[in-house]
Amino acid sequence: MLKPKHFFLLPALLTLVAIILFPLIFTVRVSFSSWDVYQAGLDYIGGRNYTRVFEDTRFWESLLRLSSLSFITVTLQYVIGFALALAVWKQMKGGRIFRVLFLVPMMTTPVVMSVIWRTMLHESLGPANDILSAFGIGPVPWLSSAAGAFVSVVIVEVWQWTPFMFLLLFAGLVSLPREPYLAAAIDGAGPVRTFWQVTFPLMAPISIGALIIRLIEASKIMDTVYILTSGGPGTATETPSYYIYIRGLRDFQVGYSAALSLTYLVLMIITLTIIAKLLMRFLVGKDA
Amino acid sequence: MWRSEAFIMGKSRAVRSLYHDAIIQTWEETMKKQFTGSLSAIALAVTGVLTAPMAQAQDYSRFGIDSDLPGTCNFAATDAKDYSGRTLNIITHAIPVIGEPTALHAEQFAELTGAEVNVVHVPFGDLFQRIMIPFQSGQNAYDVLFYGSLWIGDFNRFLAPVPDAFLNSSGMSDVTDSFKGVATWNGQMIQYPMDGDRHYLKYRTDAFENAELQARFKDATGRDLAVPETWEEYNEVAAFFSGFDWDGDGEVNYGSAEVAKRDDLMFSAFISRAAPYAKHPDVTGGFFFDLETMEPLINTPGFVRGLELFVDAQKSFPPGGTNFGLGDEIFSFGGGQTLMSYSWDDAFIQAQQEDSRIRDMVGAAPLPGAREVWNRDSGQWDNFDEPSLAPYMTWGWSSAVSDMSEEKEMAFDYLCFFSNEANTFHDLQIGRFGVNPYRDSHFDSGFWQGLGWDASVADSYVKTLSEMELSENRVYDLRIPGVGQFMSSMANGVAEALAGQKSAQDALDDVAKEWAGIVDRIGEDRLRDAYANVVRLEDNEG
Amino acid sequence: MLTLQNLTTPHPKLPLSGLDVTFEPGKIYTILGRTGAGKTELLRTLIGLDPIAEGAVHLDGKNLDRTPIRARQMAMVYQQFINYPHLDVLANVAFPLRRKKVNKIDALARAREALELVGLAEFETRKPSELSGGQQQRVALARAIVKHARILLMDEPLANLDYKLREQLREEFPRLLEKNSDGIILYTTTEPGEAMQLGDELIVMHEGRIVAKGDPGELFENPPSIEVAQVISDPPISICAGEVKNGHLYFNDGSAVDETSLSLGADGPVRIGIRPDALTIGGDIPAQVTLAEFSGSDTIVHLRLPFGEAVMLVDGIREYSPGVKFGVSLETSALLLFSQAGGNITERTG
Amino acid sequence: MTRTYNTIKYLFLLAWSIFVVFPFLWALSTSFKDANAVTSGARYLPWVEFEPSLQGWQSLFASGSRGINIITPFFNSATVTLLASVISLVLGTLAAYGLSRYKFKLGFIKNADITFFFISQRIMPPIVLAIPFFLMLKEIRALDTIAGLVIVYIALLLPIAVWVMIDFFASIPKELDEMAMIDGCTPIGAFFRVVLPNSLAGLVVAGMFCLIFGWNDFFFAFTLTFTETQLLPVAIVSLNSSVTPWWSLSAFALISVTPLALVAIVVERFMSRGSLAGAFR
Repeated sequence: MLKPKHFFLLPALLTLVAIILFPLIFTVRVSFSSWDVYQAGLDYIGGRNYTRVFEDTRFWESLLRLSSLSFITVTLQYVIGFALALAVWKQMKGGRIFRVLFLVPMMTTPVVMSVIWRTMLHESLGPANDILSAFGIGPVPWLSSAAGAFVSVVIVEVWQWTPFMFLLLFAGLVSLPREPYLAAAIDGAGPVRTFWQVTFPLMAPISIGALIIRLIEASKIMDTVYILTSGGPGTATETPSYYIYIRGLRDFQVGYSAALSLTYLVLMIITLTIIAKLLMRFLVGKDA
Repeated sequence: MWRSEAFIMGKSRAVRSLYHDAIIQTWEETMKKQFTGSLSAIALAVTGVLTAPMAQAQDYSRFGIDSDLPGTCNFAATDAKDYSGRTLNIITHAIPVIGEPTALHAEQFAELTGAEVNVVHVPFGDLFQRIMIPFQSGQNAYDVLFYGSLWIGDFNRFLAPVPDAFLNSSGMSDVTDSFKGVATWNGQMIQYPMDGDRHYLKYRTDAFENAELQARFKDATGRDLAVPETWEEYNEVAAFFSGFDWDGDGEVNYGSAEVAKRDDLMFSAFISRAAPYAKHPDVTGGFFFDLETMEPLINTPGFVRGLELFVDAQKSFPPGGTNFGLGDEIFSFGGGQTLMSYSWDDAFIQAQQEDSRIRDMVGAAPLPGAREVWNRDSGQWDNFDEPSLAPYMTWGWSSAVSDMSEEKEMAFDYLCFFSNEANTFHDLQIGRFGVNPYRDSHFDSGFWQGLGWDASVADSYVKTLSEMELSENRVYDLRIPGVGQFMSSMANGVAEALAGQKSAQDALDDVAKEWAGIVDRIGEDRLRDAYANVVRLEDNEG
Repeated sequence: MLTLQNLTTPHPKLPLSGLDVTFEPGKIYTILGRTGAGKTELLRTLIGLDPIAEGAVHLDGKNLDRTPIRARQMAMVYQQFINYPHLDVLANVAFPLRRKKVNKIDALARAREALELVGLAEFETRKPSELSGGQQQRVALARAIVKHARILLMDEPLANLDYKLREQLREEFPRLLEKNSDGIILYTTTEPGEAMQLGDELIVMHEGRIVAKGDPGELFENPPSIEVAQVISDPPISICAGEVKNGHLYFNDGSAVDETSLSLGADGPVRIGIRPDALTIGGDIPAQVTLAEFSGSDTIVHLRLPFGEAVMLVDGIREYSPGVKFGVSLETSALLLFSQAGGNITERTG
Repeated sequence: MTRTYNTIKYLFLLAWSIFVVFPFLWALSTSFKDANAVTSGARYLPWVEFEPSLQGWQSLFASGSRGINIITPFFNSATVTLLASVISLVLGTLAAYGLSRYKFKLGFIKNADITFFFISQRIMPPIVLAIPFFLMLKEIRALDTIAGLVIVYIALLLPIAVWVMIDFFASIPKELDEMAMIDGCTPIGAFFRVVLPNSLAGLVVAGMFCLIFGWNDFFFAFTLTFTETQLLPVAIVSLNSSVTPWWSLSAFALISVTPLALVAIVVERFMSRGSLAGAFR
C-alpha cells in the first residue's frame, strides 16, 4: 500500500535504481566475460578475471598506496579545515573575505586545476622551485621522484578539498549550543581545555560525517593523479581507480576492469563501514 | 616562393576576419552562378568519377591558401559538390596538433559543400577509448576518425576500405610507399594517409660547433665532439652537457629531453632507443615477437640494453625530466633548455618558430644506432663497424572512415580535401598542425628553405627524413589487436626500471610475462595473423 | 467523550501498558508524573503521532485508529516552543485555520483575537525567533486555542520557562482556556502544584501506567500508593521504613511514634510517609543537613534523621550548609502509612 | 597570551590564503603568456618579466579551427548541471525527508541500509560505469544529448543531495512537522508548507555540492558525448594537444571558476548565519 512515506522515498529510490541497476548488473555480468579490445561480447569464462585480480600485485599495491594517501590527505584536510574554521569562527575583521576565499578551491574543476598545479610544480619552469631556490632550497623533484610525486598529490588534494572540511566544520561550529561554553567558562577552562572538552566532542557527529564523505571521495582520487603524475614515477602514485582506468579504458580490458572494480567496490564498502564504526567509537564513544 | 609561416598566418588571420562578412554576401551569388556547374559536378561525383573539374578562375585565397593547386580534391572540385542538409561527424586530436587542421579544413569543407561538419577534439590519451567504445557497442558516432596509425590492429574491423576512386587520386599516388604500407591491412588500404611521422634526433648545432665546448669535451672524454651515432655516445654527450650554462642565456642547460612519463607516449621513446640493439638487419620474422611462436622478445638482451641506456640517460635530464610528457619535451628542447632530444617533429618545429630563441641553431639527424646488435638467431651480439640504424617509423597520425558511417562518400571526400595539394602544403608549414612530410614531393629542401630555414637546417631535416624512407631495417609499431595493452604493459615496466623500482632485466622479464598473458587472452592465432602484416613491412616484403 | 481502552503502545523505551480511562468534555485533566512516566507518550498516542500496539482510542464512540492526525480535532502545545519559523506570529496563529479552509480574512481576524487573548497583539508581524521564550509559548498556545479543537493537549507547556514566567502564565491559564471550556483539556506536568491548581481531575502516571485518577485534593490528601505519594507532592513525601508492633508504630531506629489519630493494623513492617511540611525546626529529633535548595520562596532541606532520610520544607530563603546539625520535630498526625507493597493503609481515627 | 594567539592566528590565515590564492594568481599570469614566456623559467609579472600575449584568452573564444568557442559548451554545462542539480535536489530532498522521518522496512533492509545505498553510489569509481552507461544511453537513444547527461548526472548527484539533506533534516525538530499535521496538514502538506520553507540553508548546501560535482565532472561528459553536446571541461581538453597550452588552460581555469565562486559567496552568507547545520539551535 502506498503511504505518504513512500511518496517521499520512492521517486528518488526508483530513479536511482533505474539509472544504476543496469550498469551495476552489467558490470557484474561483464566481470565474468572476456570482453576485451579485440572482442566485445558477453561470453562466460567463469571466475578467471577474479583469479587474475587476486594475483595482480599491481592492483593490491595500489590499494595499499591508496590507504596511506587517503589517510594522509583526509587527516590533513580535517586538521587544517578545523583549524581554519576555528580561526574564523568568532567575529573578526575580514572574516567574510577569508571565508569566501577558503571555499573557492573546492569550486574549481579538478582536471583543470591539476594542470595549473602541474605547471606550478614543473621542476624547471614552475614557480614552486623558483621560489624555493630563493631560500636556497631545491630543486625539489616534485614529480620525478616517488616521494615528491606523492607529496605533490597530497598538496593538490589538500588544496582542493580542505575547503570541504572547512565548510562542514565551520557550519557545525556556528550552530553549536552556547550553554556548554558558559559551563566551561565558569569552570575556568582555558581555550585548549575548552576545545578538547567541549568543542571537539560536540563536533564529533559532524566530524564523522565529513571524514567519511571525504574518505569516500578521496578513495576515488583520479583526476589529480592522472594529470599530475600519470601514476608515476614507476607506479609510485598509482591508485586503484587510476589503475582500473588504465585497464578498462586505455587497455580496453572491459571484463577484467569490471572484476577489478567490483573487487574494489566490495573492499571499499567493507573498509568504509569498519572505519565509520571505529570513528563512531572513538569520537562519540558509542557503536554506530 | 614560400613565405614564412608567420607571414602566411598573419595574412590568413587578416583575411579571415574580412572574409567572413564578404563570404556571406558573395556566397549566394556564387551559388546561383555556379548552379549548373555544381549540378554537373554532383552528377560526376555521384557516379564516382573523380576528376579535377575544369580550372576555373575561382579565387580561394580567402581560405588562407596562396592559390588552389591542381589535384583530385582541390578547392574547385570540392566547391562543385553539394552536401547541404547532410552532416559529417569527425573525431580528432586536440587542438592544435592534427586537431587544428581537422577543424580548419572542416570549416572550409562545410563552406564549400554546404554540409554541416561537427568536429570533436580529444586528447591523445583518451582518443582510443572515445573511438573504441562506439565501435564495440555498434553506435555510429563518427564518420571520420583521426587517430594514431598504430591502432589499425584494433580498428581494422570497423573501418571502411578506401574506394578505388580515391586510391587513384593525385594526392594518394604521391604518398611514399612506407606510409601507404602503414595505411594498409591485409592488402587493403583502410586508412587514409595524411601525415608522416617518425622519430629522429634533434640537437643544438650552436653547442656542437662551439670550439671551446669541443675542446672541453675532448679533455673530459678523450673523444671528438660529434653528433652521436650510437645511444652510448648519445648518453655520453648528454651527460657532459648537463648542469652548466653552455649557451650563455643565464639558465643552466641539460643534455637530453625525452618523453619519460609513463602514460604519455613514453613507449615510443623506449622503442626508438632499443630498436638498434634489438633489430638485427639480417634477422627476419619479428621484432617484438617471434612471428612463428608468438613468444615475446621484449626481454631479450637487445631490449634490455636499450632500457639500461634509457635508465642511464636520466642523469642528463633537466629537473623533472623523468616525468616529461611530449609537451614538456617540446618546451624543454624547443625552449633551448636541452642539447638533444628525439621524438616527432614538434620540438624541432618549435625550435624553428620565427620568434624562437634558438632558431637555426638546431639540426636533425637520424636516431643513433648501435655497434652491437643482438642476433636472436645466433643468440649472440654481432658487431658492426658502422653503427647499425633501425629507424622507428613510430605511429603517425592517420585517418579513416567508419564502416558504420552513412556518409562514407562525403567522408572520403572530406579526407581527400583535407589532404589536397594546397591544404597539405599549407599545413606542412605550420609546426603546431603536426602534419609532417609523407609524400615524395615533401622531401624537398627548397620547400623548407622557403619557410626561412637555413639551407643547412633544411638539408639535414630533409636528408634525415628521406633516409629513413630508404632504410631496409625499419621498425614499425606493434600494429596488432590489443596494442594498447602491450604498450601500456611495456611502458609500465620501463617506468619501473626508470624509477629504480626494478632492474632493466627484471622489469622486462615481467613485461614479457604480461605479454605472454595478453597473447593467451587475445589468442595466439589472431595475433599472429595481425602481426604478419607488420613483419611483412619490416622485412620489406610489403 | 474520549475513551481509552486497554491502550498499549510499542514504544521501545516507554511503552504505555493497558490504559483504561475516560475523559469528559468540559474538564481539564492534569496528568502528573515524573519524566519518563509516559505522559508525553500518552498525548502523542492520542493524537496519532505514535502507533498503538493494542487497545484503542475512541472519540464519542468512534475508533480513531483510521483517523489521520489532521482530522482528529485535537490541538497540542509542546513543551518545546514549536512555532513555524518562516511565518510571522500572525500567520503562525492563522495557520491551522487556513488549513481548515477558513477564508483568509476570517482566519486573520480570529488569529488576531487569539493573539489579543494571549497578550501578543502588538507582535503579530514578528518572527517567532524574535520573541522571548514565554512569548513564543504564548504564540504556540494561541495557535492551539484558535482552532477550538475538541481536545486540547498540553505537554508540559511551562516546563521550559523560567520560574516567574511560569507562575505568570499558569495564573492566566484558566482565562486563556476559557474558550475551550466545552472541550477536553489534557495537561501534563511534573509539578504537583500546577496539577492541583489547574486540574478538574488529576491523573497520576508512573512507568507507563495510570496509577491514580481522581479529585486533585483528595488524591493529595490521601494518595493511594507510594508511587502516587511520591509524585503528588513537591517536594516529595519522604518514605521511611517502620514497623507496627503490639499496636504501636516504630521507626526502624526503634523510636516510637506516639500518635493516636492513626489506627494501626496488624503487626509487621510498614512504610511511613512524611510530608515535607510535617517536619519543623526545633525539637528533639537530631537532624543533619545533607543538602539545601531553594524552590520559589521556600527552602527545601534534605535531612538525615536517625530513622532515615527526609525532606523538610522551610518557609522563606534560608541558608543551611551541609553538615549543620539541629533538632527537628515531627507532626505525627500528618504521617501516611503504606504497606510493604506500596498500598496506602493509612486509617485515621475520628 | 591573547596577542600572541591572535598573531599566530592571523599568520596562519594569511599563509593559508596565500596558498589558496597562489594558483589563481599564477594562472592569471600564465594566461597572458605564450610558449616563449612559459619556456623561459618561472615568470610572474607581465610587461616586467615577460611580454603579455592574449593567445590563451583568444583561443577560448575563437571559433572553429583557431581554438574553441566556449560559449556553447558553457551554456551546455550550465544547462546540464542546473537540470541535474534541480532534479537531484528535488528527489533527494524528498527521499532524505522520508528517511529522516519515517521508518522503512523491507525484509532486512532498513533506513540505514537505504541511506547507505544512496551514499554508496559515490564509492563506485566513475570509470567502471562508463561503458555500461554508454550502452544504456545508446539503448534509449540519449547518447550525445543533454538529456542523457542529465540522467547520468542524477545518479552522480542524487546521493550527495540525499546525504546533505538527511543531515539537515535531522537538525529540524520533528515536532515541527508533527505540529503541522496536528494543525491540519497532510504528511506531504506538512513537508511542503512547513519543513521545506525552513530548509533553505540545507538546500543551499546540497545545491552547492550538486553544482560543484556536476559542473566539474569531466569523465562522463567526456565519454558519453560525441560532437553535439560538448560540456565545458570537455571543450577545454580539446586544447590539450601534445603541447600543453598552459595559457589557454589557465584562462579557462579562471573562467570556469567564476560561476561557482559566486556560489561560494552565497554559501558563505548562509554558513555565517549559522543556519547551515542547525537552523533551530
